[in-house]
Amino acid sequence: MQLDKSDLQEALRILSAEAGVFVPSVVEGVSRFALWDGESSIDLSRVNTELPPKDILFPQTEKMYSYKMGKNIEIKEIIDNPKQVVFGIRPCDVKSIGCMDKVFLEKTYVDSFYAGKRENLTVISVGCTQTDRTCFCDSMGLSPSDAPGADVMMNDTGDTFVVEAYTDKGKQVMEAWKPLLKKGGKKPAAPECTLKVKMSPEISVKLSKMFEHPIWEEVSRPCIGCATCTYVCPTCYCFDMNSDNHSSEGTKFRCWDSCMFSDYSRMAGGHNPRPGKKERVRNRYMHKLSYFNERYETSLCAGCGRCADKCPAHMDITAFIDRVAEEEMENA
Amino acid sequence: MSVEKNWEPKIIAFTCNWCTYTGADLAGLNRMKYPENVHLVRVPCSSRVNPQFILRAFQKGCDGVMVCGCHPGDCHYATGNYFTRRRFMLMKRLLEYNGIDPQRFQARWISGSEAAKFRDTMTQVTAQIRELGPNSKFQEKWYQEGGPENE
Amino acid sequence: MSRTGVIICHCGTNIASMVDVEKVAEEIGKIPGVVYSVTNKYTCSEPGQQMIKDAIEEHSLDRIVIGACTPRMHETTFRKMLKGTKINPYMLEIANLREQCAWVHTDKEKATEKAISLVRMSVAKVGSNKPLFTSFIPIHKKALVIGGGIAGIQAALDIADAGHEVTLVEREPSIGGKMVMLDKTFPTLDCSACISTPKMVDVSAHPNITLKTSCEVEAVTGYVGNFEVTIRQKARYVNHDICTGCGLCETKCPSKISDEFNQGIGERKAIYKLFPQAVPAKPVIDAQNCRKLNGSAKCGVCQIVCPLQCIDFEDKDQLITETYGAIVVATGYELIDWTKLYGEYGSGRYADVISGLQFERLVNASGPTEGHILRPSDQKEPKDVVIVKCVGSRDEKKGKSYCSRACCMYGAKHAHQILEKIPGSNVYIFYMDVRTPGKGYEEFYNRTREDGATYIRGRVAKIYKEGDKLICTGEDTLIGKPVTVKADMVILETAMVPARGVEEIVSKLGISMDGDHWVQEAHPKLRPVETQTAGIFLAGTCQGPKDIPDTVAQASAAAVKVCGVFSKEQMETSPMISRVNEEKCCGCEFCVKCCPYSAIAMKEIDGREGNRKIKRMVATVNSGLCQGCGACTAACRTGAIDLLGYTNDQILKEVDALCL
Amino acid sequence: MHSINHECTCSSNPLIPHVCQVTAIKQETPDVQTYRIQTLDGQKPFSPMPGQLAMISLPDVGEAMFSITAQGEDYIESAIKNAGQLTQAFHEMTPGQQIGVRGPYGNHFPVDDLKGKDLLFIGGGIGLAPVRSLIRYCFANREDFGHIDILYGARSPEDLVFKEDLSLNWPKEKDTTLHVTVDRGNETWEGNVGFVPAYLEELAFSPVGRKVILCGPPIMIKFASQSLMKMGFAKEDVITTLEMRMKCGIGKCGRCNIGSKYVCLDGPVFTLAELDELPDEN
Amino acid sequence: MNDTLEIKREAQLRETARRLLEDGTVGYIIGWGTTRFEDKTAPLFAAKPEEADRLVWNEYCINSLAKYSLDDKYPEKKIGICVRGCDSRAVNRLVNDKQIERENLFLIGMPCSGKENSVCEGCSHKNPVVYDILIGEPVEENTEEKASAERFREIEEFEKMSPDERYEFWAKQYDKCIRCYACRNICPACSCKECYADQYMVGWQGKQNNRAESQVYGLTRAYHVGDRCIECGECERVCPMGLPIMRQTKKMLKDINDLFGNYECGVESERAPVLGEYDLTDRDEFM
Repeated sequence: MQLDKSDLQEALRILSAEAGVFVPSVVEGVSRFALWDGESSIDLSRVNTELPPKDILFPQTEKMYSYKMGKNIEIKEIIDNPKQVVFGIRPCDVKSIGCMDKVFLEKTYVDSFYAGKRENLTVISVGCTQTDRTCFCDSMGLSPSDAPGADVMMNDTGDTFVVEAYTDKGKQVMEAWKPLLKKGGKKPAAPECTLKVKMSPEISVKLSKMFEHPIWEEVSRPCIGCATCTYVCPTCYCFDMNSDNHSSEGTKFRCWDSCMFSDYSRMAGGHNPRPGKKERVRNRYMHKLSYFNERYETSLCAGCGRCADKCPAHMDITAFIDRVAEEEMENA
Repeated sequence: MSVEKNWEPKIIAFTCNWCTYTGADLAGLNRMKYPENVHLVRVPCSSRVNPQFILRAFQKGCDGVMVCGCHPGDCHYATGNYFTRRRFMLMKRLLEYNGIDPQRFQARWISGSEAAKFRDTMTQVTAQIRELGPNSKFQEKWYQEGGPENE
Repeated sequence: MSRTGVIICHCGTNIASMVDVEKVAEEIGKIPGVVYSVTNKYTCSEPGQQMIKDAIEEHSLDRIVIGACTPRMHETTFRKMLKGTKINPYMLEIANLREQCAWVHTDKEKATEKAISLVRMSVAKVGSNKPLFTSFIPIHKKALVIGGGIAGIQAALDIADAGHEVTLVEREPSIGGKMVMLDKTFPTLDCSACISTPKMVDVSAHPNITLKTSCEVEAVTGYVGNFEVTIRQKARYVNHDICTGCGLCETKCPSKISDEFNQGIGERKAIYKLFPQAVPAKPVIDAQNCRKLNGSAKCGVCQIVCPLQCIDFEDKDQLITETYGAIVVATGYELIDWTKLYGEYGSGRYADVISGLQFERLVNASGPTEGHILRPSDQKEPKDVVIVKCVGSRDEKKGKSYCSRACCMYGAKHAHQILEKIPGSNVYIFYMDVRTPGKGYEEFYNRTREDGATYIRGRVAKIYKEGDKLICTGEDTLIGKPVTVKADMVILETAMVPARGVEEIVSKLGISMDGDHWVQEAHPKLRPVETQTAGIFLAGTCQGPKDIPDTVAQASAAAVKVCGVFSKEQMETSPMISRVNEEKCCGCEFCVKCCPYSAIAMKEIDGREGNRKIKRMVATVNSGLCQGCGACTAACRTGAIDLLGYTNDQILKEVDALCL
Repeated sequence: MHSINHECTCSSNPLIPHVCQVTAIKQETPDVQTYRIQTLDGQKPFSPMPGQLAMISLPDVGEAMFSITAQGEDYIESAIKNAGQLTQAFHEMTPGQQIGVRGPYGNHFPVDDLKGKDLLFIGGGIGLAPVRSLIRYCFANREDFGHIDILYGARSPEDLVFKEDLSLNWPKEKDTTLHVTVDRGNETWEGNVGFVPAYLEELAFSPVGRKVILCGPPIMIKFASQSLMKMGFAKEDVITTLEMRMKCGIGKCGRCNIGSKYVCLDGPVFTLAELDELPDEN
Repeated sequence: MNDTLEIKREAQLRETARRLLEDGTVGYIIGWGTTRFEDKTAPLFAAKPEEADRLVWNEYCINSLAKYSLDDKYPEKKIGICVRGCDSRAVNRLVNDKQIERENLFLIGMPCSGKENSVCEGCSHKNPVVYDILIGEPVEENTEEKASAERFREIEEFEKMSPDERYEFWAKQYDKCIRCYACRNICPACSCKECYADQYMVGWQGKQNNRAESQVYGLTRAYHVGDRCIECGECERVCPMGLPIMRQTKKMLKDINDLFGNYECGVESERAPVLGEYDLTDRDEFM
C-alpha cells in the first residue's frame, strides 16, 4: 500500500485521536522524538535523531511507586501506560526496542513498568533513504530500509510512502488509515551504509576470550567517564532506583544510570569490582558485543552510530570492532 | 500560575548564632512584631551557609531566602563573614542571572543589638515577596504534579 | 527508625498564650519517628526536666526536641540534664517558640502554624543528629611571655605569683623595654626607672620565672594547652653562668658605638650592658661591632681582662624547644621614624630637632647628660623650646590615621620638665587637640599651662635653621593667623607604631593584625586581651597605643586569662567542630585558606590508586584550634569537611522540613 | 547453575515491595542484629530456598539485598550488619516497625547435590548468615546428609554471630562437629585462636565424599579456597556465594553482572568451578 | 591558519616526541591522533618512539588533554602532554588545586592559532603560558581589545533580558540536559574525588532527571567552578545536548572581574581562587 506524503499529517492526526504520537522533531535545537501536537513539523530529514526513542518505553526518570512512612507504611504502585505510537523510527532503533524487549520481558521476570508501556506502543518505522557517516547498521545485520520488529514499516519513495503492516497492531493502523491508503507502491532499494564494520558472530566469541587482553587498557584511555554514549544509546537499559523523599512521604523512581560512571558498581563498603575506566569500558563493549549475545543470542548494538558521533573524547565503537577483527588471537 | 487564596510567603533565613539570631531573640524580648512568614535556621556563622542551601530552599518551595550575619569586622569568628560576603555577592548575581527576582534572595548584616533592624528587615522582605507572589522558579513541578497527594 | 520525643513548653503563658501548644504537640506527634509528643508548663524546671528523663526511659527515646525559649537560654541546661540519661547530650534540638514566635506575633493561628513548622524543622534536624563527645586536651601549665617590657614583666610576674611557671623571652640583652628609658611618668611624675627596675629585679629573682634575654621566638606549633615553641637563644659570647657582671670588660673594650638605649645620644662599648640597671646585669658582645668578631682586628681584650674567663668567641645561636600552655604577646611598640616622613622638619638634618624619647634620655639623671637638658648640637641649655604633637599620628597623609594616645600627656610632661629645670625658659606646644582621658590627666595638663607652657593650636608647617635658631612656622588655627617661633630646640612627640618584627611573630603564632599592624584582638570590646587563637593573649602596646597604666592593666588581665586556662588540668573542647571525611577529601586546600584559626592542616595518608599503594594529602582538623564556625564547610565543594552539630545533612533536612 | 525459584510472591510487580513487619529483633554482636520478618497478618512473606536473597527496604532511606538466614512456619529472618545509612536505620528499628520486602531472589544452594554427602560449612564473620539457612535446612532434613562439620571464625569472641546456635543448638545435633575460632581471643575465651584458613588446614578434612560450603569476606574466601585446593578438594565441590551491588534484584538494572551472568539472578551461589568460567571481576 | 607553518609544526612535534620517548624523558606522551573521520581527532597516548608519528597537529585537535594526567597522578616517569594555551592553563589549574605535581609533567607547548571550535574566537592565550619545550615559534596573540571585547559579550547581552526571560531561557536549556556529566568530567576545574552530585545519600542532588534537579546541578556546578574556570570551553563542546554551559561560568567570572578586579584563571601557577580569600575593602552591598 502507499500513503501520499501530503496525507501524512492527516494520517498522524488519525492516530493521535487514539494515542499520543511521537514523531522525530527538533526541540530547542535537539533532535529527538517528541509528542506531536498536530501542528509541529516532523523532521524526517535526519537519518537518526540525536536522542534515541528509548525514553518512550523506558523514561529517563520513571516513577514506580509512592510511599508514606509512619506507623504503617503505605505503598502504592504508579501505573502510567498511555496508548502511544512512535512514528518515524528507524530500523536500528526498532531493533533496539527488540533488545530492550528481551531484557525487560524475557528471562524469568517481566518488568511490569516496561511491559505496560510496550503493550500500548505501536511502532511505525520509516526506512532510511540515505545513511550518515556513522551509520553501520548493515554491518550489524540490519537493513536500513526494513525493520522486522516494527508494527508498520514505511519506506519513502519520493512522493509517497510504501506502507506495510507486520503485526496485528500494524494492521489496526492500516485499518485506521484505510481512507488515505492507495494500492501499489514498490519498496525502494535499501541505501547502503558507507561505514563498513568488520562485525561478525566470530567477534563475539573472540571477545569472550579477550577479557584479559591489553587492548582494553589502550582503547579505554581517552574515556572521560561520562554517560554520553550510554544515554544516547538506543539499547542501553541500565537503571538505578532511588527515592524522592519529602519528609515522611515520597516517590520511588528508577532512572537511567550509566555503567561508565565510576560509582555505578561501587558497593556500600567502598569496594568496586570495576574500579577503573579500563574495567568500565571493557564491560560496556563486552556487554554490547559479547555478553548480551551469550545471554540473548543477539548483539546489543544496532549500529546507529550515535555514540561514535557524540563521544566527547571521540571514541568509536566501530574502530574498536575493526581492531578486534584484526587482532591476532594468540594474544587473547 | 494562579495564586492560591490562602497563600502566605514562605521565607527562610539562615542566621548566625552570634549576631542575627541574637538580634531576633532581642526583638522577641522587646515584643517587637513582625510577620509569621520568616523562619530562622540557626548556624554558628554566616560563613557556614553553603550557597547550595539557597538553591535547595528555592527548589523545595521557599518564596524567599535570606542570609544574615554579623556586620563585617564584627564576626564572632573574626573573618567568617568576609567569605560570606564574597560568596553571596557572586551567588546572588548568579541566581538573578538565572532569573530569580532580586528581592527573593537577600543578604543582610544584623547585629545582636539591632532588634529593630531585624524586625524592619523581615517586615520589609516579607512585604516585597508577598508583592512578587509565589515563587515557582527552580521548584519541583515534577513532584508537585505527581506526588502522592495528587493521586 | 529513630524514636524522637518532643516536648512543647508552655513557658507559663509566655508561649501558650500566643501558640496553641496542644495543637503543636498533636500535629508533631503525627510525624513518623516521633513516638512521644506532649506539652509541659515549665520544661526547664526541675519537674519538667524529670518528666523528660522519665519519658526517655518509658518510651525508649533516642532523640529529644524541645519547643521552648531560645536555645541560647537553655540549650546547656538541657544538655546537662541529658548527661544523666542514656541519650547523648547532643541528640537534642530546641525550637525557638518564645523569642522567635510567641513574643513577636499577634495572630494565634498563624503563630501556631509557624510553631509547628519550627518544631518540624527541629524534628527533621534531630533525626540526623549523631552522638557527639567532648574530648579533653591536657594543659601544660607553663606560660610563655613574648617581650620583656613593662607589659611582659607585669604579665610574667602575675602568672608566676599565681604559682605557674613562666618563660619570659626578650630579644634585647635586658628586659625593661621602653618604660625604663623614660625619665618620669605622668601625671604623678614618679621616676620611671625607680618604679620599673624593682619589677625587673623581681622577674630575675622569681623562682617561677625563667628569663631568656637575647632570645627570639623561632617557631610555634600546636594549640591551647600545648604550644610547641622553638626559641632562638642568640649568641652572647659571654658565659652568663659564670659572669658576675663586674664590668671590667666593658671599661677595657676599645670599640665605641652609638648608644641605642640613649637614642643615639652618647656612646657604648661593643661589650656592653644595655643600661646600668640592666637585668640580667651581665654584658653581651655586639658581634657586629666587636673588632675581634667582625674580623677588623685581633683585639680580644675582654677575654684577657675577664677574671673568670667568661668570654667565649665561639658562642653560637642555640635553638630550644619547649611546650607551653598559653602565650602572652607583649611585643610593644616603637616610635615612628619621622625622619623618613617629615622633610619639612628637616628629615633629621637638624641635631636639635629630637624625638620625645630622645628628650626622655636627655632629661634622665642616668642619661648621657646626667639629666641636664642640653641641646645635642652644642650642649647649650635651650631657652625656647617648641614641642610638636601628633607627629606621624592623626596624619593620614604622611603617617598614621590613629591617635597615639599618650603623646598629649607626655608632651605636657616634657613642657613641665623644661619649665621646671630651665628657669626662664619658654615652651610652645603645637597641638591639634588636647586629649586627657585619664585619672589626674586633665589636672596635670592644666598645671602645665599654669606653669607657663604656651599651647598653640595648629600644625608646624616647617622647621628651618636660621643661625643657631630653629624657626618653626605654622598657623594658629584659633586666631587664624600664621605663627613663627624661634626655638633653640624642637621636640617631636611622635606616634607609636608596632615594634619591628611584629609581622613575623604574628605569622608564627597564626594570629592576625589590623591594617596598621597592631595585633588583632578577638573582639574590640568584649575580648580585648584575647586573640582569635585560644590560649594566645595580648598585653600592652602590641595591640594598640597605650599609656603605662593601661598597659599594666591589660598585662594583668592577660595574666588572669592565662591563669584561667591553667585552672584546669585538662580542657574540654567543644565537639561541634569540623571533621574531614578523608575518603572524599581531594586535598585541594580550599578549607585551609578559609579557616580563621589555622585549624586545618594537610596530612599524608595511605591510599590506593588502582593496584598501587600511594600517599595522598588530605585535610585534617586540629580539635584544639577549631572553634566550629563552619567557614570551611561552605568552601568544600565535595562536602568532605563537615561541621558536627550543623552538618550539611542536618541543615538540608531543616530546609526540606520547612518546605513541606 | 542450579534450579531457580523465580516465583515472586510479593506482588505482581516484582519491583514493588510488600509491606511486612519486624516482629522481633535480636542483637547478635555489637553491630549485627537479626530481624524476624512477618507479613502484617503474621504470615511468612514467602518460602525461600536456602541461600536465597531478599530485598529489604525502608522506602524513604533505601533498599538493599540481604541473605535470608532462617525461616520458620510463619516468618523469615535476616541478620544484618550495621555498615551504612540504610543498615544504620535498620539498627534503630524497634519491634513492630514496618518495612518493605521483596523476593526471594537468586538461586540457592544445590541441596539435591548435597544429599548423601558429608558437609563442611566454613563461615567467616557475618558470612555465617547466608550459610545458616542451609545449615538449618540440613538439620531439618538430617537423614539426607552425612557428617556435618561447621567451621566458623570471627575477629573476636564478641563478633561471633548466632551465639546461641554455636553454643547451645548446633552442638546438640547428632553427627555434627563445631569448630569455632577467633582472630583475637580474650580472657574468657577458651576456644581456638587463629585465622580460618590456618585452622582449616590444621583440622585436615578429607575431600572424599565431602562438599564444602564457603562464605565470608573475600580475603578469607581467597585463602580458604587455596587451603581447600591444597587439601585435595575439587573446585566442583566447593560452593560459595558472591556479593555484588544490586538494585533491582531481577536481572534488569545491569549492575551486578559478571560477564553475562547476573549475580542477583544466576547467583549468588556458585561453585568455585563455575566462578572459574566467569571473568575475574568481583 | 598558515598551513605550511602548521605542517612544519606537526613534523617538529613528532620529532620532539620521538626524542623524548627515546631518551626516556617521558614515559608516554598525550597528544592528538587520527580517527576514522578526517575532521575528528582523538586523544592519543604514545608510549613507544615509533608511535610518535601517529601524533597529529591540525585544526581538529580540539580535545583538552591536561585532565588525563589525573588518571596517572603518581607516574613512574614524567608524562608528556601537548599543551595549547588553554591546555597549559588547565595544567596550572590542576597544579593550583593540588591535584597534580608540575614535576610529574613534561609540557610540550603548542602555539595554537585557533581550532574548529567557536570558543577559540577571542582566545586570550594562544600560546601556552607554561611549557617545558615550545614547538615552533609562538603565534600572534589576539589583541587585548579583541579578546576582552569577546570575553563577556554574550553575558552582557544576556543580562539585558528581564528576569522572566532569563529564567525561561535557562529552563528550556535545562529541560534538555540529560545529566551525562560530560561537562563535569571534562572540566579541569572539576577535580573532586567524588562530585557532590554523585552523593545521593547526602542529599545535595537527586538522581531523577527533571528541570529542577538539572537547574540545581547547573547552578551548583557554575558556582563550584566559576571562580576557577579557565575558559577553555570544553564543557560546552562536549555537551551532547548543546547547552551553553560557559555562559554560566563566564557570568561568575564577569562578576568577579567587576567586583574584585582583573581576574583570569590558570595564567599564573599560584593564585588563590577568589572565593578562597577576601579583602577588607570588598564592596559591601548587604548593609
